[in-house]
Amino acid sequence: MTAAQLSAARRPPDVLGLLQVGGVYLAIAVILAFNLAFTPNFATVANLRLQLVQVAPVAIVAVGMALVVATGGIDLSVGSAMAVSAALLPLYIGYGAWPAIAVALLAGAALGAVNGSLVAFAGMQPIIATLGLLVAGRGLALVLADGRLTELFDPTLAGLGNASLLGVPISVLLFLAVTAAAAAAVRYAAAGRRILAIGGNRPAATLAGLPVRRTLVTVYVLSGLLAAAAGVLSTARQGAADPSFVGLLIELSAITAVVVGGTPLSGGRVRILGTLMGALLMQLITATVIQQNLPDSTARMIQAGIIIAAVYVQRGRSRT
Amino acid sequence: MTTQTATLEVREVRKHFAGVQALDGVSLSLHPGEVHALVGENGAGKSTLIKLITGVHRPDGGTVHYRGAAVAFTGPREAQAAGISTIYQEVNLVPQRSVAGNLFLGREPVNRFGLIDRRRMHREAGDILGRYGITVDVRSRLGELGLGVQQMVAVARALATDARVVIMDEPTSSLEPREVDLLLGVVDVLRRRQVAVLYVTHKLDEVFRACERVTVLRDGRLAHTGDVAATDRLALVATMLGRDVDVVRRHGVTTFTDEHRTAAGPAVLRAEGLTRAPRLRDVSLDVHAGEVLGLAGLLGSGRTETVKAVFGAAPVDAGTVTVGGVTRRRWDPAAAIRSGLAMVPEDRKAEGVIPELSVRDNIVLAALPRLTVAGFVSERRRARLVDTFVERLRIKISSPAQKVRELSGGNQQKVLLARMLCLHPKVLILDEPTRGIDVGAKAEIQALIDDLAGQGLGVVLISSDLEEVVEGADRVLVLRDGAVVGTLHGDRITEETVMRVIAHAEEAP
Amino acid sequence: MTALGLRVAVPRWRVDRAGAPLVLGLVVLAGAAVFGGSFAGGRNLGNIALDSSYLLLIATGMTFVILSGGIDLSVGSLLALSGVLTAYGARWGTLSAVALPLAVCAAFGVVNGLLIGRARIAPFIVTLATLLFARGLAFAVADEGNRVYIIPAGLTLTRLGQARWLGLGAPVWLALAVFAGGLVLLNLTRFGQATFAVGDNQEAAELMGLPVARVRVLVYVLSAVLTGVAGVLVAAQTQSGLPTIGEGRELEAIAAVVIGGTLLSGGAGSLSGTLAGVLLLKVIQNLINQVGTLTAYYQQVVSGTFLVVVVLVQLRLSARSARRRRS
Amino acid sequence: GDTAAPAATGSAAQQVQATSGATGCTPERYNGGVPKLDLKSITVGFAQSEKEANPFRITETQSIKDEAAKRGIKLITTNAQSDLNKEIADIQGMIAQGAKALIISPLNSEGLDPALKAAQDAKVPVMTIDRLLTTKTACKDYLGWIGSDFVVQGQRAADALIAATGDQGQVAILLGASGVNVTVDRTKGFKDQLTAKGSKLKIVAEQTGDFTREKGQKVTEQLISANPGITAIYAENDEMALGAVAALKGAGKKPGDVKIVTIDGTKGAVQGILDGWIAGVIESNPRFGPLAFQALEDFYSGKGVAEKTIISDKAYTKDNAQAELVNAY
Ligand SMILES: Nc1ncnc2c1ncn2[C@@H]1O[C@H](COP(=O)(O)OP(=O)(O)OP(=O)(O)O)[C@@H](O)[C@H]1O
Ligand SMILES: Nc1ncnc2c1ncn2[C@@H]1O[C@H](COP(=O)(O)OP(=O)(O)OP(=O)(O)O)[C@@H](O)[C@H]1O
Ligand SMILES: [Mg+2]
Ligand SMILES: [Mg+2]
Repeated sequence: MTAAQLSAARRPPDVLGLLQVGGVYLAIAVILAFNLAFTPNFATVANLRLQLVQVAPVAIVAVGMALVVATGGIDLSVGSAMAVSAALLPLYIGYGAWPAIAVALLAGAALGAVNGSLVAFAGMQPIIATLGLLVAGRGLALVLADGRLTELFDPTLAGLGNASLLGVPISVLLFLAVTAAAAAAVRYAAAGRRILAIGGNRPAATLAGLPVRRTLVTVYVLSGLLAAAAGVLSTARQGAADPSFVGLLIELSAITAVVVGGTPLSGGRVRILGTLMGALLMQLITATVIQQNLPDSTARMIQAGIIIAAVYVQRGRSRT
Repeated sequence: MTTQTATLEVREVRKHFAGVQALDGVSLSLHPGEVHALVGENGAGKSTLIKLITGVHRPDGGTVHYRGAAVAFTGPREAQAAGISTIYQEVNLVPQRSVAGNLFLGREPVNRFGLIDRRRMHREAGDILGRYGITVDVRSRLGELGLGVQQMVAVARALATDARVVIMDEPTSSLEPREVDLLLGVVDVLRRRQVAVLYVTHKLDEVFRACERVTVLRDGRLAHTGDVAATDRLALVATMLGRDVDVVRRHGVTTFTDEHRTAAGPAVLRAEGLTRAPRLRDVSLDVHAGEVLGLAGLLGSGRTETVKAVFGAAPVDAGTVTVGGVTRRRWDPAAAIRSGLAMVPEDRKAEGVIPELSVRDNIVLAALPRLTVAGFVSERRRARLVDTFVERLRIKISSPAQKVRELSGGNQQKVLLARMLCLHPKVLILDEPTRGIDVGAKAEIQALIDDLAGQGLGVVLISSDLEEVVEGADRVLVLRDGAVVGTLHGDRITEETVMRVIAHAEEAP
Repeated sequence: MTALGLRVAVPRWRVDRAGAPLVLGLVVLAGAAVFGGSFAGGRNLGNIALDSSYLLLIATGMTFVILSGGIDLSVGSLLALSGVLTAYGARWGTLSAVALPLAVCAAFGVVNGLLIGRARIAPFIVTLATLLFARGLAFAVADEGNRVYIIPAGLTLTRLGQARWLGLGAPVWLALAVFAGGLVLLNLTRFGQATFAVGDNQEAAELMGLPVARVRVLVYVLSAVLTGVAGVLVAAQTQSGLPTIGEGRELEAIAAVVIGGTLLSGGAGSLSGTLAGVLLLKVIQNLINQVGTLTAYYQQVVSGTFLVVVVLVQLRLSARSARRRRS
Repeated sequence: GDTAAPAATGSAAQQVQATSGATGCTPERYNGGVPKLDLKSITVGFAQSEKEANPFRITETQSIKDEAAKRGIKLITTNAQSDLNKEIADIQGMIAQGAKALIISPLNSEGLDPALKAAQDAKVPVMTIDRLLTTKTACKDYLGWIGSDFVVQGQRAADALIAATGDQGQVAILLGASGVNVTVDRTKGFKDQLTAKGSKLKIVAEQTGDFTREKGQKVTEQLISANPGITAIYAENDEMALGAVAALKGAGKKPGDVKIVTIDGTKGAVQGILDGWIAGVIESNPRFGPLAFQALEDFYSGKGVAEKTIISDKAYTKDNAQAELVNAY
């Protein structure tokens, strides 16, 4: 927090102010408008549905990440948690889809618990603690799966990946539910206050008697759990568990979504809905790039431009 | 005096923050060789005025003139380069650098290759601090030292440059009488060197001791400017508070009751043999219900260290803490709070407020478990609690949803007090509770302490304002170098005896 | 993140210069004991040194960035871009082969720095964008990877890249020289002190009148240029510029810096720690490679776990020595 | 020349289609002379380049291991996980560990110079498989090379797609990982062949699927959403093709609606032919073990090794898929 920021942060609500809050919304609007004008077959229900289905894993991971970031931490191991959960599914699918999913989710939570303990009890910097699991977790997944992709033909799992409820894909319902739950928790629950207090001023939170360590562990467990859920979803949709590639580099997408959505990495503040929008924005950019058939190099450069533009507009709010 | 050209002049400045008109057409002029006091209640706009002058904030209207020309500094750097040296409110230094590093940051002595001459830097730093009676190792990390030393470093830093204008925003809020004397001595030197000094303080004594002129701000407006000599102390307070002189006279400004209670109730808090090498040496204390225990001592004498140990916020090598007859096994603040202790820390910025959270959330933070139904915070109960304390402590906010970082320093302090009070503790530890708090609020807080003690609460009070300890405490424990060197009871509690015990421990009764 | 005075419940991310080198010493000893000559042999140590030199260059710049309270994710991509541009520029001789990538990298550093220091966008996001952009540009220059530019064998640059002196390759010496320069810059100049201050407490640094924005721009330029140098060396070594290299290098560099005891939140740390961190990472990698029987997957499990264990041990050691120092 | 294949396993092994360049590389000639050793008594190192995540790499590594075991040769292996620096370090590490001969599967045609240099210094011969070190000299920087001709694979894929579509419709290309010469060659061969044949197939999109199933699926989903007119897909490996199949299924297409031609020859893809989703698969045979060790044996025995050995790859079609399924990997 800088002095200049002190002056910039609070202005009387005006158009500019609204725009600052919603840089990500503006960016989404612009990119939608562009696609409506220039991308053939964009304005179809099927296409909308596709984008939502594709964004589901990232969105779920990003919500967990947002909570971690709110405590002033970061979780680089989410991709590996996805891989571990994917690797476990084929091993336990023999006991039925639900037990297998339960095992996968548990494993994600366990990885989160390791992260959380390293951060909360051993006092390790989050980026290093989770970097360790980023490497080791992926290795573990590959060991479990013997490095191979395994196809899965379980109907329950397939349903999870592709079926709909009342016309809305289950994966979409899932990430909407996760987002809503997280938003409610942050806004109304005591846990949400604790998370923000710890991220805002950890010594102060400790002195106020908050259960700092327990809260930190819980948050990392949640992040691991959500990542595992995303791993299950990805696997279900693909019809195959692919521990070497599932969730690769998703930590960067998730963190981008969080930051683009208006949450500063310094902790103490969080925007759950903004995070969801950030994920959606990144998805729309990817979709545009592919549907416009841009070459790989151009695509990356355009992505870079849009990210900066979206964050620049709302920079008064999201600097670290 | 006003006929002489002003070094610095502020004309009709205005500044608006969300929901608050922090400054509304304030003018002020500073002349060479003049020490100008700036006073007012918490949130009156003093710090904002300073920040407008040095370019931290941009004014909404009005102008700043410096040495005859209109200026608009883009930041503290420019102001400093132009010869305006400022000590901002709250210690604004870099805690992980050394003391010497902080003193010289940005103007380190260099050798002929343009490289920093560390040896010279350390030597000069030692010399400079020595002049202020500070004998710390200049290579130690600033953050490891007490707040008082840090404040002195900030002062020394600001005065180490050749400035035409020196602005000090509550420089003495965490200083001991000894350091205050030193500082006022330096101010005198500045005056003789024809430097213009703007001096913000809540300690009216200092206004009358050191300043020629005084400007009073109230709710962002200029309430009074005039020569100190022609100003009556009560009238000054009345102007600040916006109340009638008579009302103020009738109620007085210090609100501690005069008589000292004798410990009647049972000991609610008993700490024994607290030891933490090398800072705490076998400190024992007990607090009875309805008693105010004062801790006195010089900077770094270990008062903060003691109460932190009691509260479980600092590790100890040995010692026990018993609250309400139960010896605490876990050594962390959460357990301490559960056992009935509460503590308001001395460093509100680093250890107190959660800047990004609202006033509301900051107040109820520690009380959350009691406001929670099935994991969700009960909106109704929270609102009631917050309203009660905002009113009781007269916290000046635009709404309970306002972020704490937007509050003035004094109001932040009240928020912290409210946070601990709403826990209904058995023992309340207050480490510098009135630091940076205006006279009105100070009186309120003192009355509150009295009131709470009257209701059977045990209070541990630390204050660098010796008068406050003397008047407020029923019993005073004097610390030196991390050990108890004396206890004073009843009538023996006077500023003089306390000072004597500090100076010559052996004379303690 | 100021933690004035509070001595408990602050995360134990204190800096200690003794931790990382101590652990490094232990690991090297263990390696020598278990693997003997194949680890401690001159050739293997030379390889470790060479392998470390690129990382040391990048991590030196990264240390400045992290100390200033920032982070630079773009270094991996810049490494590739620099390599591609080196090879591209080599057609006009050594001078252009070196000047072109360094100039472009410096430009990237300036953009990073301005967006972070002046426009005040979060460093993570800015450098993430440059990560994408630089990689895209590298691919664009290499015609989507369809063209691989080769550095002619006779070029001075190639000879430089492969020269040896006292048994160590030129990159090693260059990296050491840069590192020494970094030590001076960080510890003995006002810029270095300002870097610490900005990362420690930016608000205070501003109020103390430091040129905060300028410092922040400069650290990113430094990081980008040093990465550029590493890219030139890699290209000179491999005689070609590949747009695909360097992925994940940023995390490796950050890990090295943090293992070296520098706080990710800025303000405290040391370059010597970074050197220890770099060597530690590379020695571990090398040791794991020595265990020929580990499959690649187990290698990952082991190296991830090792990373965590090393940092844990280091934390313990530094906590203890900090305690001892104080009493 | 082709030797008759004895059994199912035999027909799966690599067959030499042609050799080219100088022949007869022996220890005396290799880079100014290296020690002549007994292959049975030395340690051989194998450097794998990419994760053993897809069937191609799994089979490649397994084939090397099996052959070493069969010949009773001590083998150490590494995997660079697609990281060039790691591959260099891997190779250097194996030399340090005492490997006296190396088989490497280069991650890229360029960039391994430090590793090759280390091998030269240690007088360790390096046999390369799969990807060719284009700018290096055989029998000097490396011993020789065994592999497929990726450009030809692309050409054969084009032929197969022309046949499957009746030479009309819109094609989407799922490119391999960017900046890898396999991608470049397979794309070049495919496009050149379309031009050469004067094909009427129209390429409407080319997007990278990074050789993975997940990206193959996601990209295909986006492409068919934007271009419902796509009737053919050329996938540069089987994994992406299988991802594309998943995408088509998800979009409610029927087998055969979109013709897919792919390269590799994995079981999954050949099964895809049987299921009607895939129109044709061009094989890229990863079973390098026998030929690679044969090359080392020829080297040390003085028989000599050829500069380039190009293997013959099969093609799987509807007609032979059922019979050849056992040979797919
Ligand atoms: N950055 C800001 N954003 C919003 N409001 C602010 C900000 N800074 C100050 N204010 C408001 O402006 C008013 C004046 O604050 P200021 O800090 O100048 O008071 P002060 O006179 O220095 O008080 P104190 O004696 O407590 O330090 C207060 O109501 C405060 O809440
Ligand atoms: N004048 C000084 N000389 C040397 N060291 C000092 C001085 N003042 C404070 N310190 C150091 O700062 C630390 C602060 O101690 P502590 O906070 O417990 O004391 P305190 O009595 O509360 O003083 P403060 O008013 O500074 O908070 C001490 O351990 C001491 O080492
Ligand atoms: Mg103030
Ligand atoms: Mg104190």
